[in-house]
Parts: sequence; structure tokens; C-alpha cells
Amino acid sequence: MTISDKHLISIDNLSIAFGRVEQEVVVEGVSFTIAAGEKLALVGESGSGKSVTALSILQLHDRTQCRYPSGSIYFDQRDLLKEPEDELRRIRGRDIAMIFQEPMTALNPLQTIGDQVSESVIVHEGVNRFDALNRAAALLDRVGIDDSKRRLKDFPHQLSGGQRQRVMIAMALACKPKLLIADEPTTALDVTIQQQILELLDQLQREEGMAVLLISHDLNMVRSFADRICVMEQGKIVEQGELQSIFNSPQHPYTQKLIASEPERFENLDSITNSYDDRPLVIGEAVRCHFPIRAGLLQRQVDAVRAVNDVDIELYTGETLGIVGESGSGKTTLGMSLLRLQHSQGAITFDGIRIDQMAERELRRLRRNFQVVFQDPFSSLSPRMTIEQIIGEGVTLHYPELTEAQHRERIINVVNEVGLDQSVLHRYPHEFSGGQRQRIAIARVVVLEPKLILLDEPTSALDISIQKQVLELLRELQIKHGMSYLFISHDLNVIRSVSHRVVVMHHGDVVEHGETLQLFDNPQHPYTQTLLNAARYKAVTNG
Amino acid sequence: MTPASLPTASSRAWQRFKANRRGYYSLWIFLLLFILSLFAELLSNDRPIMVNYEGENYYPLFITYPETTFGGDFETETDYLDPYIRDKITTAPNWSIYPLNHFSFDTINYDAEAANPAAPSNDNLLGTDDRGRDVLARLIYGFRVSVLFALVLTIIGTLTGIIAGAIQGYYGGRIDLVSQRLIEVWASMPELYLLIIFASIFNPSLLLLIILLSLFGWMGLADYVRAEFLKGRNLEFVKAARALGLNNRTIMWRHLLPNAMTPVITFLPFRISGAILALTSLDFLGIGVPPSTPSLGELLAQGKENISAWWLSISTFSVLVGTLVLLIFIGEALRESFDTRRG
Amino acid sequence: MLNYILKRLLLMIPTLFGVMLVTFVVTQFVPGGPVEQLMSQLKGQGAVHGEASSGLEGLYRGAKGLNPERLAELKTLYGFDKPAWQRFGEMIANYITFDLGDSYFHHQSVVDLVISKLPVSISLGVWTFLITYLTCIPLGVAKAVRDGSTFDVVTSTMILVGYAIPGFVLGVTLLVLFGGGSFWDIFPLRGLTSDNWEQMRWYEQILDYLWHMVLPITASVVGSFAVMTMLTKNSFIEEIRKQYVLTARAKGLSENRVLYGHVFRNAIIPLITGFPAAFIGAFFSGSLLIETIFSLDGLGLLSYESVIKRDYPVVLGTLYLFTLLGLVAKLLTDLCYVWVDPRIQFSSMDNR
Amino acid sequence: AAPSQALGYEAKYKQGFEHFDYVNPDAPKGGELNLSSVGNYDSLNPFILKGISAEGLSGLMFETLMTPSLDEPFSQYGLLASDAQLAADKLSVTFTINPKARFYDGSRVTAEDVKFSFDTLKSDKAHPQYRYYWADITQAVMVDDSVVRFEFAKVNPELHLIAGQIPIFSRHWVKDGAFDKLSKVEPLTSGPYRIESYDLGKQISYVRNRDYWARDLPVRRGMYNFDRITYKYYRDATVALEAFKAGEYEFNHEYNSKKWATDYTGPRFDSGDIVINTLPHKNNAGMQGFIFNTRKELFKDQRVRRAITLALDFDWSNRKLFYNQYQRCDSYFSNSELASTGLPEGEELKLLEPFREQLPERIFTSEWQPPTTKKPASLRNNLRKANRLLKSAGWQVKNGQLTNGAGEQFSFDVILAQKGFERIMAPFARNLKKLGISVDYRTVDVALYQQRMDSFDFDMVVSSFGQSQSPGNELKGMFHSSSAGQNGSRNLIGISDPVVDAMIDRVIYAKSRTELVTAVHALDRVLLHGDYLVPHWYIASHRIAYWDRFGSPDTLPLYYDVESWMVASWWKK
Ligand SMILES: Nc1ncnc2c1ncn2[C@@H]1O[C@H](COP(=O)(O)OP(=O)(O)OP(=O)(O)O)[C@@H](O)[C@H]1O
Ligand SMILES: Nc1ncnc2c1ncn2[C@@H]1O[C@H](COP(=O)(O)OP(=O)(O)OP(=O)(O)O)[C@@H](O)[C@H]1O
Ligand SMILES: [Mg+2]
Ligand SMILES: [Mg+2]
Repeated sequence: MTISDKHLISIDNLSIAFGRVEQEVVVEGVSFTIAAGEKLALVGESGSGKSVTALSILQLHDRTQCRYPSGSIYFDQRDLLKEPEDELRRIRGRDIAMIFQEPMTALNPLQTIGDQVSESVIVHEGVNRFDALNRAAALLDRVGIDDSKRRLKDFPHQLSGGQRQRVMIAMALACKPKLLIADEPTTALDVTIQQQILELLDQLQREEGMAVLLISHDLNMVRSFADRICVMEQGKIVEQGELQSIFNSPQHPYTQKLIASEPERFENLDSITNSYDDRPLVIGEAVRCHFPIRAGLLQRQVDAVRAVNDVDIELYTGETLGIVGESGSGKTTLGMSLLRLQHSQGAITFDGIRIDQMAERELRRLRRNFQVVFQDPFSSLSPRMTIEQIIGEGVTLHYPELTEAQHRERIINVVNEVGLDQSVLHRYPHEFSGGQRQRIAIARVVVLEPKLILLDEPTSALDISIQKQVLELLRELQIKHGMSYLFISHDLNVIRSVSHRVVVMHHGDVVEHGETLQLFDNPQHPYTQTLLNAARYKAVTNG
Repeated sequence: MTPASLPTASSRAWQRFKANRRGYYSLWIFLLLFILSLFAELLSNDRPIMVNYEGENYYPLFITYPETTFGGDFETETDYLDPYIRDKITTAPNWSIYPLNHFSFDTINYDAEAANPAAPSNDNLLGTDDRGRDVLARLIYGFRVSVLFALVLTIIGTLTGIIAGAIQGYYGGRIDLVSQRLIEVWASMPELYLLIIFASIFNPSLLLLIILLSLFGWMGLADYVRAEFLKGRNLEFVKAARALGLNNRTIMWRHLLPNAMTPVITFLPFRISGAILALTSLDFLGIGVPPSTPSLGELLAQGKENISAWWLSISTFSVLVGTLVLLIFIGEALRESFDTRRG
Repeated sequence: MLNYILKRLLLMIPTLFGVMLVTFVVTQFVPGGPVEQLMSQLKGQGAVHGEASSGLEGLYRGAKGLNPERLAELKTLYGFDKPAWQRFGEMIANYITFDLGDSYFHHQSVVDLVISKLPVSISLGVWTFLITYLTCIPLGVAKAVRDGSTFDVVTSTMILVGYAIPGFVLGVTLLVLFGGGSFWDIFPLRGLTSDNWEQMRWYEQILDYLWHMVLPITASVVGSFAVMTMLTKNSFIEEIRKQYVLTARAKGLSENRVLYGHVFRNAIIPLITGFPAAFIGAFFSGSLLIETIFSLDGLGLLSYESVIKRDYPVVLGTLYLFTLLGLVAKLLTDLCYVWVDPRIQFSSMDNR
Repeated sequence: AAPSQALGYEAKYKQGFEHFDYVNPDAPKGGELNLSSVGNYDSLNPFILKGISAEGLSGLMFETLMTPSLDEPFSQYGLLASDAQLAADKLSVTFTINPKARFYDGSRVTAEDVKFSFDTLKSDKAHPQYRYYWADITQAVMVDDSVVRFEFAKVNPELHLIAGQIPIFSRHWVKDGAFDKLSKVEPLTSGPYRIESYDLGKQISYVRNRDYWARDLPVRRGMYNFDRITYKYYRDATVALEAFKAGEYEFNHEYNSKKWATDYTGPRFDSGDIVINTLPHKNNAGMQGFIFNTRKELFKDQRVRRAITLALDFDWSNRKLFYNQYQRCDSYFSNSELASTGLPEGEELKLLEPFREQLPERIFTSEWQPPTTKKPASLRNNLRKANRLLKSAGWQVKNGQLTNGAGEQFSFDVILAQKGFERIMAPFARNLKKLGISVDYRTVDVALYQQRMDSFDFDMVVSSFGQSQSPGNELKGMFHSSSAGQNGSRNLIGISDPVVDAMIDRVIYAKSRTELVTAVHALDRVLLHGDYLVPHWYIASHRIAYWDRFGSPDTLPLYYDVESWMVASWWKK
């Protein structure tokens, strides 16, 4: 194929295989091109090879693990597959930058975010450290991080999920690359900030002619942002074309299915009301969690991040309570505090028992009843355990009576229920796609059938069909076992479709709560209003 | 795929181990050498495997015959290398089959001419040590004793180190604070004096040595493991494991330890070789092993005493380097088998 | 944190006390104290010296055996007439003011003795320490990056050979080859400086010093590469495959910047664990072997001899000093952990 | 009045002699001599408890009233003293100090200095050994400025000689009395050398005193020829030898047979730059051996001891371990005229006769000879003999183990203080095993060893009984019954035999040298026939190597330590 100058990057018949011993082809014959200033969206099933393809553009796969049976990646007249490492290094970060799918694990845990964001500027543009830090602060401002000067000195673990994602974005944009690969860049962001980010990308595209390869499950976002669209399924591109034509007349059955599925509110969600008379399952009274801000040589505390401020919250048996709110508003911290996974003040009652002062040893026996799906599934999976061990561990602990066969059957069932094949069981967490890991994290928890699950952004990395499958599974379990969920999400559609009630958090406070539909229809607090407006606006513009 | 055919975690680990060819072959070579050395008696011995004397068969390797059996003077065990006896059992019609090397670890080549330590010769392929014992035989037996001793010592030391380090690092707080101080006190115990005291009470033996060295051998590693655990216990997957309701032991064992193995595996080969050397480091106090026990350390010590007898140092040193290199390569493969991010 | 440091500092007192107590008690049970040593010396020929009698042993004509009167006299000489608890009490009281007492066998106070041995120990220690770390870390990193390559195998084998060469054999071989009369007589055989050092100009003095250090440092450094290098290598390998390294690479950083800017800090915890101890060791530990071979007068020899000769003031005094330093070093190590990895806390697992 | 003293005989050198026979009176003066020492030093005062004093101090700097000759058993000639006079009651000796005697600062050596030296050394400020050694010298009395008298507590044939050996130093060296702290001040003495420079622990140089007061004295003629003598310190003997080969020092005395045989090779030896030599001597080598602790039941039977003695194959050890450098100890006074030979005759027989009853008949009928494996004898033959002896003592081999009637197995332990003896034990143990005896041997910490010795808690050890040319009191500690039960004594064997006691008394109270020699012969015989130990070996020469730069006297002394003789009487070519 001749490479037209118009194409910034052109991928031809690319195949990628993993495994040192037995090779497993995960991407097969993929071809697409992106012109300068063009915005291409790569959508598709979770685990279809989107991230792997994106990484291969930067040639970042571990060479001992990964092979390219066929294909070429031309960028700037050069085949990146054949370029020497030195050349690639010059391209990376400056010409092509990437926003990684899982911002939590993609940041260096021991470097301040200031250093991480400013680094590529220092390296590629030779700016001195001081100026680079200033630029980093400005960038953080632009991606919506408050108090950016102070945040420069923070380490990644001090940030919320969404904040980390924004750091990742700032990092990628630092050198104004010619091509930005954005792998699920906004999954952890609330709608308002998401909007802000997209506008920023748009602006850069206009001003600098930046091309964008957007990988996303959020069709709304794709629709409002992309020029062209590629659909992937099982390692192959099944359809590609102009945005409108694909949305209007999808050809491939998978594309059709994708576009058709929109989250709907589950029907019988209101039936829970009768149990409100009972005692709530979880009561949190005046839950408070402040993180000290330290400064100086002796690291004395000078101030505190008020992540959660005297929040009162209740959750009833069989209920799903949605928690929404700005990124960094304390949702995760609140959830963790309620489960005693985060040190906090305030009274917490679970099933009539005060657990806030309970010793860890006693608490351990109760833990089976309340489980959690972490916001970042990757780092919550033990890197040296296979999926079977990870899922089986809880089962062995809490259902010691099961025979080996039953045990295994149970694991296989749950894996299937979250849409994975049982062949994944012997693999290790790093061998999966983001969405797959998320499902594994969910499977690990639901298999225990606890009374309460804290779901922290459980569907952010799932495409709509899988998302639906997972939500249905959750709902089914709820009906069958009367399970309760604390459901944290930025996706208001999802919240709307699954939750009985919703609380809205803002800067560590619960600013509003109520029945889902009521609250959605008639928001009281100004923040809720902005949030819903933004969502509505988004829906409308994409309408 | 049927569930049964799924590779288990351990079989995948084994696959990874095998994938490191060098380590894999090293393991085989090491095992081969070790197993061979377990049969040292057959390879290198001063007793014939079989003797036919005056029409009857004897099996001196397995049965002790007094010298009088073969027409000698003494009712004590026959010295088959004594020319007097050797003559009787090898001149026709009598015959006998000797092992490949005619010396056991403590056989003195009494009838050789050269002064000891004697340079390599047809009789003693690697020469003799300072009292006329065959170096080759001592190497073979010494390898066995040293490796066994070192393995036991290493296993004990490593396990204790891991457990102590893990508990301190994982629990932290007061447990860490107090046990660290206790260890500091324990570590500063004048080991040498303790050993001397022990030596004045007990008779030296390998077992005593193992016990004594084990008392102190674990502390260094404990610090490393503690550090890894301090670091590891903050990671999210540990939080996840706690959320699951796992008890601390399981979290430490299954979640943290596999991720804290770097120092353990790194030190393993060095610990083993260190233990091999420790076998004689205490000799001068009289609490080393009894002087006839063959050990690589003993040979090295002799090499030091007899610098000009190069065959002592060089042969022992080669065995030691060989063992160490094999162990390091095995260790490397072992590390890779822990490294799930590999194939 | 401040709280924690204070707690650690305060805990040093009972720890030190424990250390001294344990050691003191142990020394009470060791056979052959200084009095016995002197007794046997007085009796002349306790043991045989050399393998054959040659008629040169000093004869003590009055020798008759232990005389209780003399024994008591000797005991007083070393202060052993007082009960143990009293001696311990006095010792601790002195130690608090850093009065470490006088050696039984030397003419100096323990402190002076230690100070007089420092130049040798520091010379040896600091050079060895520097060379070791400056070689091991880059080498370990390079090996980690090229894991499994020929370079990796060859360097591994080399450092292992160095590790396994018995120190004494290496030292003497170096001496014979480069210092002795049989081969090349290039380097001096003993001491830190030449006899006429005082008369040299300053740059000659430096050269002379370095000239003297070559052999001892070589001998002490060769065996020290293996462990550190392998530790560095393995720690790096452990980290190098993590996702943040991809991020760093995606920024287009040079390999060195990725390795030393990003991976290093994550991989360094195991290296830190040994570091302060090694650093303090560099100043205060000395090496018996090297000192013996190269006729250097350092702490290695001092501690060994004091243990063997039962020079208890030196044994206990140096122990006190070095334990104190060791405790400080350990605290520093722990603080380093936090400094490297701010997520590390020392609080108990339960209250988080 | 006599300028010489001798123990029980006429001194060889008569008044007015020119020089000792073993020096070259015309030796040229000048040049340097470099020597070595293994270890360390931190003191310039050789007389105090603390510290290790520098090599050469006592020999080169300190002088005594009398000085011994090296070719007589025990004679002394006036050095600082021009005259020595034993009182008639033998309870004191009076020395007249040579009026020429000077310390190196030019001040005269006076009786006050002598008294001061004696008093200081006997005080509790000095090493306790002097107090014990001179316990019977009660005091020094200043008769006048140059005459001093030492008084004795009791009569003893040696005391007046011992008094002549007291090292003398100036009282101005010590000044204000803190003798035990005096470690870094150069001693003020009268000897041929003084310290030129020193570097503690590393080296020390002495320079010849050109105005040495005694340089023309007959006892000093032709001696102390080097202008400068330097001792260099090494921590390790192997390294020191390398330094020797590299020429850092010039003279080396080797004590180890293996090293002597294997390490003295290389280009410098081939080219003749370094000379190796063995100098014969007549030092009394005494007796060394694996001694039996006869307090143990196992070794009470002399037949058992004899049997075990037969199992040591000295000829093998000498050939295979010692490169044929040693001779077998065949007497408790090996290598000297004090060793017994042949059968007892004359005076000696008369001494033994009264004890015939208590003595084995063999003493009178056969000469005692250590077992040998030289042809026609053989180890096998010796072991056969041993076997018979053991049988007659009631020991039988059962299941390969020697067992007695009570079913006890024959086994014993040997503890060693030196690792080097393990290689000697190994073949010994092998041979014993053929007899069915199992031996356990191991090296132990010196302190532990000492403790076991002091309490006689051992079966067998290596011990050496050094002897002087004129044995005396010390024999009591070694072999007398009075010391057998005394913890810490040197009678490790536990000999408690009235005949031995009687012979020792004869030795101690011998009136003349001849009487002494006879009594010693008789004692030797009794001890040898008691089979108290497995005799070892001795060497009748000094193994030395030196750079070919020196001249040495044509005549060798008889009784000497080669290094101090070399320092005193060699010269630079
Ligand atoms: N290191 C690896 N080893 C083996 N298989 C891998 C590895 N990395 C990814 N895979 C497999 O490759 C496939 C594609 O993964 P990829 O991460 O590209 O999916 P994705 O399209 O990004 O999915 P998602 O939307 O869930 O992130 C998945 O099936 C995954 O299991
Ligand atoms: N360990 C910590 N140390 C200091 N500050 C922290 C720490 N963890 C969280 N924070 C801060 O607390 C605030 C709330 O964080 P939290 O993770 O609860 O947000 P969130 O609502 O879950 O946001 P997101 O939707 O982005 O995940 C943030 O400002 C964050 O920076
Ligand atoms: Mg992905
Ligand atoms: Mg969150």
C-alpha cells in the first residue's frame, strides 16, 4: 500500500500475538489510517484488542512477550515496527502521546504528579524544571484539578480516581503531540469534567492540528467527538467509516447490537419500598474522613483535605443506593469508610451492629457480608495469583463446605455470568483487558453473595452490551438474595437505571438525596442541577 | 477447554521455570551431581565392591569383614589398601573389584611415596591434602555433606527470616517496634562467646552446628522481608484481600509473600554457599565439625594453610564456583517462575 | 512521624541496656577470662608452639601451679574481686557518660584505641563501600535490562568467581604476584603509607596512599560485588515490567531516565535495607582478613583480638559504641523507607 | 672475686679472655640489618603487664649485670658488673659495678640504678612474672655507690645466677614512678643500641650507640656490628615470607617443616640472592609427645600405654609430613649430654640400685628405644606387638572394637590446641583403629584448652617438656608426685612415682655438674621406662634463610637462639 502524505498514521494488516510458550493471536489483520487533525474513534467489545493495538503504535509491548506476525505501522513515512529504539523514543511523548486506560496503575507511585507531568516537557523541549513545573500546574488547571500548585507535590495515591485520570491526560497533552491516543480517557470523570476535557481536546485539535485516536465505550461521547469510527470485535475490525453513516446504518451485526443497546431502567425497581419500614442495613452517622496535608521538613500537618465531612447515610436491605458527584468529591472515601477499609470517624452500623470500633479480628468474620468492587480493578487484583485463585480464595474462605467440584463449578459459573470464558481462569491479571479485569473484580465479589456490595465505578470499562449483562446479573442477585448495593458511578444513565435512591456528593458533603426518579426530575441543589443539565445537554447534542 | 486440562498456577510456574533453559539445565546438573554424591560410597571408596577370596565371594562395601578373613592379623576391619592384604585378595586366583576411586574421604594414602600434601598423580587424581587423604574423594563426600548441611541451614534460616520479617513488616506498630528491639539485642549477642560456651558443654557435631548457626542466621533476611512487607501492605490488592475477610496469615502468605520474594530468592544461593563455608569457620574454636568430616570448607581452610599446594585451593574453589553458578542460575529461573508477568 | 522517631530514640535506651546486659552475662560464662590467660602466660608452656620441640621455649623455673594467693592478686588486678552485678553497674554508669574504660592489654583507653584504628578501617571501608555501590548498581541495572543475554551470563559468572575466591587465597595471590619477590614487585606489601611519607609533598602523599591502597582494596572488593549486583538486578526486574514503566517509556524518555528516574526509586527499598549498615560498617567494621594480610592496623583485627584475648573492656566498649551507631543506622533506614516510599507507615495494621 | 659464674663447673672462659669463640673479633662495623616480626607492638616497655613490647628491646637496649655465654650449659660473665661474689652462706650475692658502665646519656650506672631496677620490677607496677620469678630474692641492698647486694630467702644453687640476669635501667627513665603507664618513653639504658625511630605496630629502628661503653669488653668484642637494625611488623606469617622474598627484610627463621620444604623456592633462591641454611645446635630439646593422663583408668596399665606408643609411625610422619627434617625424641633431655644412653653404669647405676625393687628389670638390661618402622621392622609388626600387649592387659577385639572384660570399649579423646597437630593425629588414629581403638581428636579454643589442662580433664594431649642445660627446680613441677595432684601444675601426666621423686631430688641437690648429669641420666631412664607418653620429635638445627649480604663467625655457638645470635654477631659484608 502506498502511504499518502495525508495520513499521519497508517496501520496495515497488523496482527499481534502474546505468550512466550504458546502464542495467542489477539489482534488479527487490523488496518486503519488517521489523517492529521482527524479524530478516529475505536469502539468495540471489551477485550477485542483496542488497547493492545494502541500500545503497539507506540511499540510499548514487552518484546519478550509479544510478537507481530504480520503488518506495518507507518508514521511519518516510517514503519514503527522496524524503527530502532532511539528513533521511537524521539517520537514517543512528543509526536505520539498516550492516555492509558487505567490511570491508577499507569502512574509512577513514587513520583509526585508534578514531576510526572512536567517530565516530557523537560525531556523533549529542554525546558528547565521550574518552568516545566509551572507549565504542569497550568495543564492541571486546564484539566480541572483545583489547587493545582499544591497538588503538584502530591503522590498518585493521594488522588481520587478521576484526579489521577486527569493527571494522565495532562501528562499526555504536555508536549502537544501530533497524535493523541486516548484509551478510555474519561471513564472516571463526571459529566461536567468530561465535557471540559473534550472541549480541551477539541481546542488542541483545532489549534495544533492534533489527531486523536479515541478508544471508548461511551457511544454518546464518540458521537459528539469523533469524525470517523472503527468497530472492533474479537481482534478484528468489523466495520469502519464516517461517524454518521455508521450510526445511521450500521452494517455489521455487532455494530447494530452496540448501537441499539441503551441502558434502560429496570422495571421493578420500586418494589423495594415496603422494606423501608425495617431497620436500615447500613447506617453511617457523621462519617468523617480528613486527610492531613503535610509540609516542611518534619512533615507537620498544616491543613487537611476534607474528603468526607460528617456524612449521614443509610442503606436498606435489597436497595441500590447510587452515589454520584464530582470527581474527587469523596465518594470512594465514603464507601471505604463505611466498610472500615479507610480509617474514619463517626458511627457505622451494619445490620444492627456497631462496627466502627470493632477490632479487625471480629470484623473479619463480618466481612463476608459486605464486599467491595474497587474503582481500579487492576491494582486490586493480586498480581501473582491466577484468576482462579483470586476468585476461589473468597469461596474457600466463606464456603469451606463445598467440594472441589462444586467449588470449581461455582467459579466457572460466575465467570461465565460476567461474560468471560472459563479459559481465563489460569491467567494472571496483567493478561487481560481493562474491561475484563473489571468483570473479574465483580465476579470475585458476587460469587460470595454478600448482603452488601460497594460498587465503585463497576462498569466504567465495559461496553454497553457487557454493561447490560453485568447490571442484569446484579439485579438478578438482588432480587434473588435481597442484596444491597452502594453504587458509585459517573454514568448517570447507569445510576438511573439501577438505583432506588441517589445521594449527590460535592466537596465531601452530601448535598442532596432522594428517590432516583424524583431527584432526576426535580433536582434541588445547584450542583445537582448543573450535573444533570450537563448530562441532558450531552444527550441532546448527541440526540 | 475442559476444566481438567486447564493449567494450574503451579504448572504455569513450572512452565516459566522451564522456559529459562539455563536455570532448568542447571537444576538438572545440580540434581545429578547431588544424587551422584549420594552414592559417593560406590564411586569412591577404599573398600572393594566385591572380593573373591579362596573361592568365596565377599562384599566389603556392605559388610564389614575383619582382616583375619583374608589371612591377616587383626580382628578389626580390613584395610583393603594395605599392600599386605591387597596382595592377598588380588593375586590369582583371588580377585576383587574396587570402586573407580580407591579412596574414601578419610582414607590416608599410607603407602604413597611423596610427602603430603602431594601433587596430583595417577594414584590421587587431584592430589592429597595435608595428611594424605585423597582430595577427589574428599570433594565428592564434601560436596554431599556441605550441600546437605547448607540446604538444611538455608531452609531453616530462610523460613525463620521470612516469618520474622513478615510478621514485623505486616503488623507494624507495637509488634514491629518491640520485636525489632528484641532482635537487635539478640543480634548483638557475642556469637563467638556463645559458641565457645557451647563447645565447652557439648561435643561438636553437625547437628549442634546447625542449631547454633540457625539461632543467628536469619536476622539479615528478616530485615529485607520486613521492608518488602512494609511496602507491600499498603498496596490496593492487600486492601482488597482484607475486604474479602481473609485472615492475616493468608494475606501474608498468599498475597504479600509472592511479591516480596526478590530478596529471598536473591540471597538463596549466597546463603547456601555461605553455609558451606560456615561449616569450618568455627573449626579453630573446636566447635566446627569433627576433623575427619569431609567438607568443602575444610578443604578451603587447608588450601589457605598450604598456599603452595595449589591443587587444594583450585579444585575446591572450582567446585565451589561451579556450585554457586549452578545455584545462581537455578535461583534466576526460580525468580522467573515467580514472575507471573513472564510468559 | 516525629512521634515515631521520638519513640524509637527512647527505645534505644532499653535496647542498649539489654545488649550490654546480655553480653555481660555471656562473658561471665566464657571459659578462660583475662586472669586465666595471664595465668597460662605466667606458667610459660601451656601448649606446644610449633610442631617440633627445638629447645627454645622460655623456661620459668619457679612454676608450680595455681596458687590461691596469686590468683586472688591477679583477680584484683582486673577488678574481678568485685561481684558481677557491681561491675556491671559501674560499667553502665560509666558508659552513660561515654567513659568506655581502659583495655586490659593495651595502654590506651578503649575510645583512643578505636580512634587510633580508624584511619585504616575508614580507608578500607569507604573505598570498598564506594567502589562496591558504584559498580553494583549500574551493573545490576544493566544486567536487569539485558536479562538472559550473554552479557548477563558472563558478568554473573565473573562476579560469582570473585565471590567464591577465598579471600585469603586472593589476597595472598595478589601479594605474591604484585608485591612479592617472585613475580612483579609493583605494589607495597604493608601499611597505609611508606616510611618516608612525612617527608613527601602533598601530591606525593596522596599518590603514595593510593599506591598502598590498590592491593587491599582490590582484595576486599572483588568478593563484594556479587550479592549487591544480584540484588539490584532482581529488584529492577521485579519493577521493570510494571505499568508505570510503560507510561514513562510512552513519554519518550531515554532508557537511563526510565531506569534511574522512574524504576530506581521503586526498586531501591531492598538496596536501602543494607545501605546504612554498610555505610556505618564502612567506617567502623574493618576486615580481619585484609588487615592481617596487608599488615594494616584496623578495627577488624582489634575486635577479633579483643574477643580472643578476652579483653572485655574493649569487647564491651566497642559493642556499646557500635550498637549505638547501629541503632541509629537502623532508624535512619526506616526513615529512608518513608522518604523513598511515602505510602509506607509504621503504624499497626489494625488502626487504619 | 670472680668475673664469671657457672653452675657446678668451671667457667670455660678464664679471666682476661679476649672474646667468645663464636664471634669474629675483627668483624667490620656498619651497614643495616632488616628483620621481621609477626604480630604487633604497642609499647616500648617490656616489663609491664599491658601491651606488647617492641621486638629487640631487651636484646639490644637492656643490659644485665652478668651475661651468659652460648657455648656452656649455664655460665655468666660480668657485663655491668665487673665482679660477682656469692656469700659463704649462699644467702646473698654481691656485685661490683663496672666504673666505666654508662647509660647512653652518659650518666654512670650506679648501685642505686640497680636497686631501683630490681625494686621497680618486683613491685606491683611491673609484670607479675618478676615477682614470682624472684620471689626468693628478698631485697637489693646498696652497699655503696657501685656495690649492690641481693639477699635470698633460702639457699638455692641458681639464685645468684638469676640475680645476675636482672635487667638494669636508669631511674631517670621512670622519673615519677608510674611505671605501669610508661609505655611510650624511650628507655634509658646502657645497651649497644638505642631507638632511632619507631612507628607503633609497624616498625622500629635501632641505631648503634657509637660511644657504647662496653664495646671493647671481652663479652662484647666483635659483637653488635650493624649500624642500624630495623624490625618490620607483619600480621601474617605467609605474607611475611613473601616480604622476605621481596627483600623487605633479610633474615628469616623457619619453624615449620612443610614450609621449609616447599616455600623456600623461587628466582631469588635460584640466583643465590637468598641463601638457605641449617645451623646445628645443641639446645636441650627436652621431650615432646602425646602424653597419657595416667589419672585415667584406661591408661593406668603400662602395657596399654606401650601398645599405643607402638601405633605411632614416626618414620611415616617424618617422611610424609615433615620432609625428613626431624629426629625422634629418645630422651626427656633430647639433643643434649643430659640424655641417657646405653645401659646404666657406674655412678648412675649406683643411684638406681637402691630402687631395683620398684623399677622394671628392663632398665638395667636394655636400652630404651622408641618404636620404629624402619626395615626390618614394620608397622604391621609393631601393631602385632601392640595387639599382644593389649591382649595381655585384658582387652579383646569384639565386633571390631577393643573391649575389656567388663564390656567397655576402648576409646579416648585427644584435645589439641593447634590445628597443625590434626594431620599428625590422623595417621595415628588410623593405626589405632587397626587395634580396635577409637580416638576422637579435635582442636579447641586456647582458653578452653587451658582450662581442661588445669583441671587435668583430658585423656591425651600434646605436651612438650622443655629443659634447660642445667635442669633444676622446674622438674618438680613436671614430674614430681607433689605436683601430680596440684591443679594447674605442669605434671599433666600425673606421674607419682617415689623413684622419680628421689631422682629429682638428686638432680636439684647435685653438688657439681657431673653429679647433675648423672642424676639427670638416671631420671631420664626411669621416666622413659615408665612409658608415660608417645614420644614425638625434635630438630637439632635452626632452619634459616637470609639474603646473601652477611658475614658470620666461623664457629657456631652450642646453645643458642639463632636470631639473637645472628643479630649480635653477624656483620654486613
Ligand atoms: N499481556 C497479555 N498476555 C496475554 N493476553 C493479553 C495480554 N494483554 C492483553 N491480552 C488479551 O488481549 C485481548 C485484547 O486486550 P485489550 O486490552 O486490547 O482489550 P480492549 O479492547 O482494550 O478491551 P477493554 O475495552 O476491556 O479495555 C484480551 O482478550 C486480553 O485478554
Ligand atoms: N490517601 C490520601 N491522602 C490524601 N488525600 C487523599 C487520599 N485519598 C484521597 N484523597 C483526597 O480526597 C478527596 C476525595 O477522594 P475520593 O477518592 O474519595 O474521591 P472520589 O469521589 O472517589 O473521586 P473520583 O470520582 O475521581 O474517584 C480527593 O480530593 C483526594 O485527593
Ligand atoms: Mg482496553
Ligand atoms: Mg473514586
